[in-house]
Amino acid sequence: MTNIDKNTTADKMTIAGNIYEAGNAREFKTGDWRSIRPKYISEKCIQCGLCFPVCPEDAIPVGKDQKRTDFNYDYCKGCGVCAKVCPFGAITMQTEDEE
Amino acid sequence: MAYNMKEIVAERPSRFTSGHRMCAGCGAPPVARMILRALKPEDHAVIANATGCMEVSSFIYPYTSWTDSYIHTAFECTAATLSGVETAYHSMKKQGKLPEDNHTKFIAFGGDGGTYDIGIQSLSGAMERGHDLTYVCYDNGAYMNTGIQRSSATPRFADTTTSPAGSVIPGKMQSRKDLTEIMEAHHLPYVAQTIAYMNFKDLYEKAEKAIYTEGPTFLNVLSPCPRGWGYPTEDLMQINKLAVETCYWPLYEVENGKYKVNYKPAKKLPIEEFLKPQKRFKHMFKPGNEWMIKEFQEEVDKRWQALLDLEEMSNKAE
Amino acid sequence: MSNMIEIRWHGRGGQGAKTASLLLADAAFNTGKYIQGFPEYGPERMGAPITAYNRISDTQIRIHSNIYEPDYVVVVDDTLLESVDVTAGLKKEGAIVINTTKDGEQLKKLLKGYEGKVYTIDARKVSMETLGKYFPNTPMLAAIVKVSGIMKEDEFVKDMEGSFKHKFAKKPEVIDGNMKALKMALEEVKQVS
Amino acid sequence: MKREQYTNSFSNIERAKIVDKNEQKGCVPNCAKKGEDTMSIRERLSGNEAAATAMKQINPDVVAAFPITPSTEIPQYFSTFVDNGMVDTEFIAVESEHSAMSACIGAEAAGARAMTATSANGLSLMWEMVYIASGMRLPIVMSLVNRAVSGPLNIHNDHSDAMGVRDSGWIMLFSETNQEAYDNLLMAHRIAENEKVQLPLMVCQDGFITSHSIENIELLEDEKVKEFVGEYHPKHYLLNAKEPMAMGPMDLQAFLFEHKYQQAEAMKNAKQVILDVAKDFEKMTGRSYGLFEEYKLEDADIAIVCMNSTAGTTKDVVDALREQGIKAGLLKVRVFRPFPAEEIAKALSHVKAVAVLDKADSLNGAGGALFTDVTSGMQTNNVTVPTASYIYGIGGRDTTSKEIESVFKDLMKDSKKDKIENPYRYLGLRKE
Repeated sequence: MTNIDKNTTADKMTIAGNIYEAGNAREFKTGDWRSIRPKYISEKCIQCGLCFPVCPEDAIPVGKDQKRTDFNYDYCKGCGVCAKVCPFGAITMQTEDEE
Repeated sequence: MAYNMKEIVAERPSRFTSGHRMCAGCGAPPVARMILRALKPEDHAVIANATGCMEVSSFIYPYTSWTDSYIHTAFECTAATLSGVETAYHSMKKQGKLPEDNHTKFIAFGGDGGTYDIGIQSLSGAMERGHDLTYVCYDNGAYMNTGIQRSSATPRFADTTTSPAGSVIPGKMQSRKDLTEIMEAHHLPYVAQTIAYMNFKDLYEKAEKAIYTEGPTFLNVLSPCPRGWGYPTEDLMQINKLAVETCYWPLYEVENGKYKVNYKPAKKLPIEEFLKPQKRFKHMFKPGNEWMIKEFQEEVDKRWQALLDLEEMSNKAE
Repeated sequence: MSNMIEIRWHGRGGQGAKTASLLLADAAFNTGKYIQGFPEYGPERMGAPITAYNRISDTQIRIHSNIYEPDYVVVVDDTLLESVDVTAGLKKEGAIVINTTKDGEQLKKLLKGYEGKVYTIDARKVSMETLGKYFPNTPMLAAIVKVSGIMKEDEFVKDMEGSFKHKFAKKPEVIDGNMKALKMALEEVKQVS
Repeated sequence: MKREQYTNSFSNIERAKIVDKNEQKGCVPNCAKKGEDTMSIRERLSGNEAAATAMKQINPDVVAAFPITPSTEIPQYFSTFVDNGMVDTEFIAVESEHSAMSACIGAEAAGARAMTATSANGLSLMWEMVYIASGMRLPIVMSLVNRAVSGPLNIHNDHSDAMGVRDSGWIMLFSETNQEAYDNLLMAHRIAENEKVQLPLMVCQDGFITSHSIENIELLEDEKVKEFVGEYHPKHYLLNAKEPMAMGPMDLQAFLFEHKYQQAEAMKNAKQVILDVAKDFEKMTGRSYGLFEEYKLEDADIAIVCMNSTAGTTKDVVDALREQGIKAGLLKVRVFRPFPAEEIAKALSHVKAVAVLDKADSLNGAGGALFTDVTSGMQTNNVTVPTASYIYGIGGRDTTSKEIESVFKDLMKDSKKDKIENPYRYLGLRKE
């Protein structure tokens, strides 16, 4: 867990802005950038995989079984690329408040 | 490993994590992620990154999206910086200062600004010196980080903030620099041009070849920018497709001088198909500007034919 | 620095005046002296007049400026006498050594009435007879050592034999010629006024 | 950027000499003769040879450099060492100085020891990366052979290149002689790599005046140097596969200020570390170094403050004046960054007039950079001594004993007044 923030004093900060926990950006959630969200309709999904690699945010979890699950809304920015590449209507874009 | 997209995504966790701050729908992260998936899971990598969109949004202190070692120094010297890292690796390996089992690969990422323009001297120098590294240019056709100024990778007639489509000068008047050919002129063991298309197969396979070919290798990857090009974010993959199907961005590779065009559209689409969805080319479709589309098409045809000729010649030669 | 000797070399780019000043520094160094050897820098090209300097002392040399009032001047190429004021600042209790076949009278005119001692040596003759080629360095080096007395002749000869043996390790044939040149020059150098 | 390349002094001969001597003896030039104290080796080398020899004995992992007069000989000699297998170093013949510093940054960040050498416009081209090297806290060591920065083009010595990077966060050591250039380089890594410091360091010497002048020098044996310099084991480095790390972030308003403060602290720490390392060095060599050298300053009425080779000439003049009963003295600055403001002020507090000699003009209409640092140091430490700034030796203009003497003569007049007149002066300039 990165313990550096706006209140960290100079003596507690890593020098030169080095970071020794590679990949710690996972702690930085970008989900709140979203104005519209993808909805995953698993019944329609045939696990073709077309959407797996296109997500800029890596917000489509894919298990060892090579099957995807619902979106990781902590990071999804709602770009809609995934919905557009799905030929089966298994992903629809809707406003944040829609159910 | 033979490319099976689902298997690779499932087996090889992303080495470019969530939590970066690129624009929604940016074309670069899927490219970077798939290129890094071409690394053997057991291999360590040092990534060097030129100042640009990707750098300022993937490592904002104290958060980094890179799970491998990463260094950013400046805009124009990414190749030189990485050449120093690579040389240190060989020197320390030679002297037994690194563990035997330390296998490190070296990959640079730069935008077209940091690669085609301000960084070309450093790139040319590092490539000529023969360092064992892979340089990846993610080409989004302008200086997007500073707000869409024209670069030498910007296509002709494009409307940018330093080549605005005006009443006298209708956008950028010069054609795109062909960096892939400039890199090939360095006689590198492997040079390729690719894009995220058709399940990323072409991208992945070229990345794997580039990373695991000894010596300096170069990948030029077209990486659309919804903001700079002016298309709806969700159309990313469609734009990629059109870039290839119109032969605006041919997929090809050069291995030790031998050209291979990896994809030849059965029916080459007219360039309008690629230009139309993008606001930066909007003015080309105004009545009276038909000549612009015509000339753009001629340029695309000329370069496509030249590429086919090179393929034929380079393979005949023996 | 009363015991310090200052020497100025005049030659043409490519003739090895710089090299000669280095060799002199080396020889003096090897006999235990403190030395400085430095050329005056510029975009020297073949044939252009060049100047090089030596300081030789029994105590540490701290001064870092050019030499304006040398004790000795060495002229490696007498065609310079017309174009360069070779005796500028030269102490009259000092001396000038010139590679030339000219006699005292001819030199008097060229040296604009320099009152100090003038020595000459035909380095070309020495060089041709001993080495079969024109290398003025070795003869001029021997000449200035003899004239300035900065070190004993036998010490000098012994030391040079050592450095030639090292320098020409790969072509021993020339060691002999150079030693001959050295000894011959020590004989040949003569005072003309 | 086009650079004139001049024939370098003796370079071919000396280079050959260094090489075969080393082939013969397997160590530094002219390695210990019989009956000679094996502790140190009596040699004669140019300043560039001395720097190259130090680099050979340090045996860094990577050297990246681009030729530029008058430092060109250093990469020449060094690549000879590399190509003859006399060092473990990998040499990168980069295509520019900008890439030289970039490659050094990459190598040092990777976990290696990296060194380079340059001059004048080469340093100017590097400038961006010079700041990045210190900002990234990488203890790179550079040999800077001082030369005038264009334009107009001039290949000769002054300090405008060094003065141009005086606020770049590098430790800056100046060297009067080839010996000091050599000694400073041998001490460099122990200072730069110290955990309390972690800053890059440059060792300056005067182009041509010392870099191309063959002079006596005492060298150390390879083994002694190896032992003294020690091995480099950075805590964090890119090539550590067990701890991947990221360097060179986008560092925004909330953080850059603190990171710069860390640099400032490191620079302050460097002062004591420099003295500690000098103590160890003296134990080994008998040669003592401080933040600056005081020559007959203790009881001096008038004093000159200067850096690099001019200090030697000044020492001769001081001795000559002392013989005439004039109490002249010298303060030679060795450590210019960190700047020993308090110590210098204290050392000068008793004199009646001071002249600070700057081999570069700040062109600020008020005096040279060293002058500004010295006088502000005196002011903040409540030392009031009439002090004048002398700009001298620009573009290789030779500085003679007579001229140094004239400065002392000026000071004798100045010392009689309570306020110094026209404190911004030129030495050796032609004007009506």
